[in-house]
Amino acid sequence: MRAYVLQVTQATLALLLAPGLVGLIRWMKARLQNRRGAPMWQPYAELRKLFQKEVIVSSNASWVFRAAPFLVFSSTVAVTLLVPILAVPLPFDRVGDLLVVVYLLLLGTFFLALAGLDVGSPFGGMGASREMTVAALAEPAIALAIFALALSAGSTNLGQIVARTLAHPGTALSPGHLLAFGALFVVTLAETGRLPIDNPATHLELTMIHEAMVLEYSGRYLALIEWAAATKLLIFFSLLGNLFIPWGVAVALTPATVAIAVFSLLAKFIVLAGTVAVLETRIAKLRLFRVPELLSVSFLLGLLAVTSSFLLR
Amino acid sequence: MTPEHLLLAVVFSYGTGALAAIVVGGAVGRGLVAGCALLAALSGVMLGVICLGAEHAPTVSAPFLPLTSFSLRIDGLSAFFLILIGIVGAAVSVYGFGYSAAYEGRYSLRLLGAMLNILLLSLSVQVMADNALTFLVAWEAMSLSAYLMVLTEHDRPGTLRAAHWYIAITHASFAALVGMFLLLSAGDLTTSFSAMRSALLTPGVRNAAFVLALLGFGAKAGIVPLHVWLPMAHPVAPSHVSALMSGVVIKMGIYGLVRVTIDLLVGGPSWWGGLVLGIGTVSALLGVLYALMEHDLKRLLAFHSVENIGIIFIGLGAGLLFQSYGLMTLATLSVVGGLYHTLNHACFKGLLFLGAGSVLHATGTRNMEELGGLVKRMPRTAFFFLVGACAISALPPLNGFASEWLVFQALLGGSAIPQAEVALIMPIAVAMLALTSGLAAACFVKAFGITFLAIPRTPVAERAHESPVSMQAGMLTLAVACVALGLAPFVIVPLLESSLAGLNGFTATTVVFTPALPLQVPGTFGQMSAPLLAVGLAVLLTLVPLALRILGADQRLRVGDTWGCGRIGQTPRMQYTATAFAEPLRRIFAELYRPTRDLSIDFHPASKYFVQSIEYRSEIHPWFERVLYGGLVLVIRTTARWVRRLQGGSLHLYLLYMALAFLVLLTVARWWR
Amino acid sequence: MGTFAVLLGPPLLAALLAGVVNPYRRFVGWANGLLSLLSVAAAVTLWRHVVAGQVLTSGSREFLRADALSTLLTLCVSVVAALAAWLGPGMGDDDGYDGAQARRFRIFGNLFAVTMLFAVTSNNLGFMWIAIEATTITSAMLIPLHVTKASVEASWKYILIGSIGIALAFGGTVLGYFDFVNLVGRHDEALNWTTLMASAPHLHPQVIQLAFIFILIGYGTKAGLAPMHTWLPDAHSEAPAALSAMMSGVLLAVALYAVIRWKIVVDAAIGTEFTNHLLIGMGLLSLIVAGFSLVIQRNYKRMLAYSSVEHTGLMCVGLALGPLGTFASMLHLLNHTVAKSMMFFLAGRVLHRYRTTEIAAVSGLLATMPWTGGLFAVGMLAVMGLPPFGLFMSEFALFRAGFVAGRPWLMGLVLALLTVAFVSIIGHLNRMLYGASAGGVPVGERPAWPLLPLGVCLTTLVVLGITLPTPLQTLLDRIVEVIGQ
Amino acid sequence: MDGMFSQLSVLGSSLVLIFGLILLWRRGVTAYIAAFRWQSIVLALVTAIVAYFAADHELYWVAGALLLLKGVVIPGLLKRMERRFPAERELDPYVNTATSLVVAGLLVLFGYAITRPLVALSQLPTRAGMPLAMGLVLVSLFVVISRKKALTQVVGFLMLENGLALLAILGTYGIPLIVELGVFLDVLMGFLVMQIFIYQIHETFESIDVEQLNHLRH
Repeated sequence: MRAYVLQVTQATLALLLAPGLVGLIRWMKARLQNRRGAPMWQPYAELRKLFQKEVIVSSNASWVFRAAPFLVFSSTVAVTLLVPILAVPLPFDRVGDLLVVVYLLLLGTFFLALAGLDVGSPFGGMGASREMTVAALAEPAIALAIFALALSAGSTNLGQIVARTLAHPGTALSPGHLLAFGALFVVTLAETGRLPIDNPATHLELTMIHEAMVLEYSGRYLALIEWAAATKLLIFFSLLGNLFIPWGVAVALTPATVAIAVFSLLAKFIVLAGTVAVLETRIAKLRLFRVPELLSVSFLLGLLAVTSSFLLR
Repeated sequence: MTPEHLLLAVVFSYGTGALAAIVVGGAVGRGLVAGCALLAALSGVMLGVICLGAEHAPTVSAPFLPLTSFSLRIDGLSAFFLILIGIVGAAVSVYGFGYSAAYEGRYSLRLLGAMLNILLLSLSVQVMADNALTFLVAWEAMSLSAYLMVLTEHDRPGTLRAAHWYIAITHASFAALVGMFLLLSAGDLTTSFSAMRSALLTPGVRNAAFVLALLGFGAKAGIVPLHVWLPMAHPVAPSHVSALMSGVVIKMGIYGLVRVTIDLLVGGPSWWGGLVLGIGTVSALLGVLYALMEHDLKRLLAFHSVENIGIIFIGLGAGLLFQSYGLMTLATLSVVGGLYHTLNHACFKGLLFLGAGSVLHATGTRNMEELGGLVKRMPRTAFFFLVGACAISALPPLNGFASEWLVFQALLGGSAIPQAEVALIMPIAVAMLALTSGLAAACFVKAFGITFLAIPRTPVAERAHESPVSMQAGMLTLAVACVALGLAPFVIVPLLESSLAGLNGFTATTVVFTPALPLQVPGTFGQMSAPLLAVGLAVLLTLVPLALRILGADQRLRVGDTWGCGRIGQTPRMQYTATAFAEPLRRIFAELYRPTRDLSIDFHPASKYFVQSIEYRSEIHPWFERVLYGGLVLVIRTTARWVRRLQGGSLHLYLLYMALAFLVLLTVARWWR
Repeated sequence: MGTFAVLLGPPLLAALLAGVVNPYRRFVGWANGLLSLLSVAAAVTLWRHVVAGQVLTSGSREFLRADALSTLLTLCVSVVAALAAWLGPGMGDDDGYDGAQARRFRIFGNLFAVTMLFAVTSNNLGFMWIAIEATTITSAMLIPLHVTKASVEASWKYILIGSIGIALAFGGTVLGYFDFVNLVGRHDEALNWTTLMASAPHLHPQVIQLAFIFILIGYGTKAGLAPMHTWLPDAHSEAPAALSAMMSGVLLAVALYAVIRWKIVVDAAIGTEFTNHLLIGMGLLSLIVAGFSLVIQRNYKRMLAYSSVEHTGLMCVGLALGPLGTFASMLHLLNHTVAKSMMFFLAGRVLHRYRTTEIAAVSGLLATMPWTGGLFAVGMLAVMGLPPFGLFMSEFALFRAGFVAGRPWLMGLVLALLTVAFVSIIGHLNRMLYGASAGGVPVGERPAWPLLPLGVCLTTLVVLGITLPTPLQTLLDRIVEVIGQ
Repeated sequence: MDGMFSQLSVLGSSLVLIFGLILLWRRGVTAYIAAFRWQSIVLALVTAIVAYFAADHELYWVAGALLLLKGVVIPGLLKRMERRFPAERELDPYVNTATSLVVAGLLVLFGYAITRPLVALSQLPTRAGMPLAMGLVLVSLFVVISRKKALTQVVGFLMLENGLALLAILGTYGIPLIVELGVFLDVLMGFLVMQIFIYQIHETFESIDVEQLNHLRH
């Protein structure tokens, strides 16, 4: 019974931390660019404001436009129930593995793209087309990263992967794991719409992909979508953190280990957020037709990960 | 109800359906056709369900065919395919009742109705055939009835050419099958399957038989080099026929391949599995890539059939590969994954074609660039099409995801293969499969988005109306089937598994099913519970709006204009089109597509700087179609032109041929011995 | 002796009647039709006798003899002759032929039938040759029924190539007789097939091989085997439909019968290897030439002619594949006769309505003449060897025999050639059946009753496709015994 | 005795062959008809010789019929036809005279090679003439192929018949009488039909040049 409670707390914790994580990245980028930047909890304020605002829906839109925010949000929350953020042997672990996680996120993107098309504006169409292209090209890289992890762990089940890496610390430093980490990191940038692929901070139609799809949303719908995007970022960070550097993830469900797990989680988030912030200040956005080259780099990393784990088996 | 009674019921009601179609015309005729077909399809499903688990496979034989005799045997594999035919057949016949009403005056409804019943009958007989002659007769009857139905709208441009390509490639595959079966029967005159199973064949003959089977069944299934007829024939056929063809008829290629390679040839060397896996991967990728570029709704769906057949071939290929290495658990898993995807594809592809059919029925056009905004005018068809689109893009709660997940697990199991260089195929196949499913999702966002959402682009789309009830009923059955199959893999997989148990080498209990809901694949990799996932999503979908209401989020909602950078009017031309949607991918995969571009600008007579009109045309012709088929046709036509010159008209030439033949044979006879 | 009289008598009588009644009147046609039924009845009685195991002979010196092989051929000839009698010129009122032409058809058509019947029942190989030469003469008279540039050209080519071929066949008969004379000495029954068979094992190999070459080239010309097939497309595209039906349906079969008679003798003398190689070579050549000539074809009657060359080639290949192959090729002979004669009659009706043999000019056939068009389409599917019909069964039996006889590559090649032919024919068929019906072509089936016998032909094809009736099975087994001797 | 018989028969058959070769050498149709007439007469003579030496009375009937049919009737009809189409000379056949003579020579040699087993097998004194008969068959086949005029082709065909009849007589002292009569009847009927067609060709094409008969193609 305690496991189920922990599962739910883990999900609520993820939801609560997500906007903060985005705020943290923005704050760090501001500091790096010698700006004071908005405080870390700024996203929370934005969400609260949006939930109070009235929703304006385009006359062209159909029920798909209205249903999309709820679908995106609930699929992302479902993923937080599956991913090992704090502890490992959780009851919902049997419900879905890494493949289910990837495809649930694809479900969210699918409906978001449809909503973008539904309003009939060129921005929505452009955003949907580019988002689906990037999502499609990212798929092989994720698949290979999963294959590499599954090879060393013997299963695609998240819990088993974390447990196996904890049991055999040597595999964490094996070239397979490192290359898979690299591949998954590039994919994270692509999936969550971070800089080299998509610029989260702009509304310029040339550079925005994720923003273009949600241009028409307002009020509580926009809040839900922003929150879901933030949670998606958190999910990818926790995947990067816990699957590849699993130390700190609670194995026994005692208050002490859970506390350690929370602190190690926060530490990993800060490190990852820092790297992303530095990365986003250093490099400029890639032209859309250069993005496949970046994704083929990550595909190559994945392939090397798999071959190396094959040869070393 | 013993199997024999059910079998009689199936054959009898299809027969009466065909007869009724010819005898009775008009609405009553259509009603009878649909009724009989529905009754027969349902009894087919019951027959399948009964025989799926049965220990002994019931056999029926009748002294019909002259040379060998007409014998049927319903083992597990046939039972599974009977169910598949029944489900899609039922939906299509109900849908057909409403859809063919539009053909009343223009085309011969009698032929269409009769051929529909004969097609379904030959499909059912085909999967139960127990000797080569029955199989071949049913195969050709199936191809012929499908061909005649493709020809219903014969006055439209392109129908004759498409039908000709269809029957040409189908007959070539038929010739390959005749050769294969005779190679397999190796002298046994009854050509019965049981004799083939025990026949001792040299490896050379087995390989030849396998290659012929791959060619014959592959051409019918529509794998890449032989798929050319599929995007031509399916769009021109009436929609319920293309649903049946895409859903069931191309699956006969899958059934045949499984029956021959796994049952009759009892597995083979590992290059068999490798070849099938390779072909599957290439078909999946090329299928979806060419589907992306289509803006004819039914051609897009036809290319997707090629993609999904590729995925099924990946499952079968992995199964064969594992069988050759003796890893029976993985072999069963992958073949079960392939067959499960066959059933799923039959359902959601059938649903999508029926949806496209009602769009065609309502607007009269298949071109996505002329549609749009249909979700408000045809809400139920739109919903069904959306269910189909989510299923084919393998989104979690639906059936596409369940079978694709199984195929992924099978491929991930590839690491168990001892030889490293062979095991390396698996990750590449995984990557290609993932890319395919990603592109499929993109393609169906385009298909659903451009066709159904936003503003209607032409007055025709403006005046669209919801399709009649019978068509919706057809779509509803298949949609329910998709959702049910998606939610209950833990029921479907053991049934599939027992259908394979009959084939030697496949043990019965490899995929363990704990009473708990999750689908477990012990000893290998994954665990997933589709029902729990669906329940979770449903709970969240109700909880979130409730929470918003309770926590006092603002509930007001106002309808306004779409943001157009300050412009006042919102014209349909400002929307994204299908070609525009696919433009990024066309540019990325330009080397494959090699799009031809021609731009014609006629300038204003006054000066070079003013333009009267610009016409931009860009076409994509699959290059291998030009190379492979263009080459073949060229070779045949040049030989034909050369042979034609023999009959040149001059009597002296004719006499010269005769004299030369005479002299040559005289020398041969004189110095023969 | 009675059955032979009833077999050969009626056509002679009909020819005499047509000759006597100078201004042609329609009762001659009806009489001819009824008389032809008599010879069909005689053929059936022969069949019953053979099934019961007796071989009927006539006269003291076994002048006429009807064993299983001859009975099958008599059956085919009498049935097609009956069809030609009922559906030929001079029955309806406006079937495009005036009185004189109808009278000429009735005279020479019946003579043509008699000579063919005489050829297949005569025991004496010399008389067989005379009869087949007579068939050439009588059928040549009928080709230019409508005197046009094309029909004159076709008839001249037919008579010249045919006569030269037949002369060579006479050379073969002489050489066979020479071989026999050197062995046994001269006496009158020397050329009887039974006596020849009795002394066949001791015949001189070199001479009998030479004789068989003469026979194969000679009778091969009449059978339309490549490269001597060149007269066939011209003759069929110009001859009246009834004559083309008789020629394509049965004359080719009768010539093949003659080749088989001599093949049995040669096989008894030097074993089957020599003749099999020759037959496979000629058969394959016919398949190749006919298959590729069908690809670019603009005339539907020539298309049917080339299809006959193709099927004759297939029968030749079948004959060389051992007893199973012979069984299949004889069944194929029967199926092909029924199917091809039906097709030519239908082609005749289409020509009569559309006035042109160009495939491109005939469009919307299903719209203008639904029943003829339907029968034409289904018949064409039967000729191409699709399942529900008999031709598929015989072709499948043939392929099975090929694989059993250990010649998979040959069967593969034959399958490929048949597919090329199928694909081209179905293309031409589509162009004729569908599309807008040509302007000015009256719709409807004016003389509808001829469709009845053609429908009967189609049902026989379907029956032969579904089951093999036991009397036919025993007849074919007896033939395999005769040929396998 | 046999010596005289075989020498006479060989002389006769070589004469028959020589008349055949005239077709290749001369141009006018009248020459062809004369050659055919004399060839038939010599053939009848050879038959009579064989009948005399083999003391076979039936052969006398055959010789008489041969003389009547091929010596008198058919040449007469040919003459009548030739008068109807006077302008028809064999101007430029496909193969000029020199090459056709060389080809004829080669064909006769080929005939010799082919009939060697026949000669070896046969015990009859007349066996030496058989290669010449086979040579005539091949040469007349060549004539039919290389000449353009329909009339010449008919004469070539008749010579082919003569060659085969000669072969039958030399090889087997003639085939049984009934069959022989049937053969004569067929040859006559065949010739009559050809005659009718030649008149028809002349009517529709205004000339009996076979080269223009090439409308039916493919």
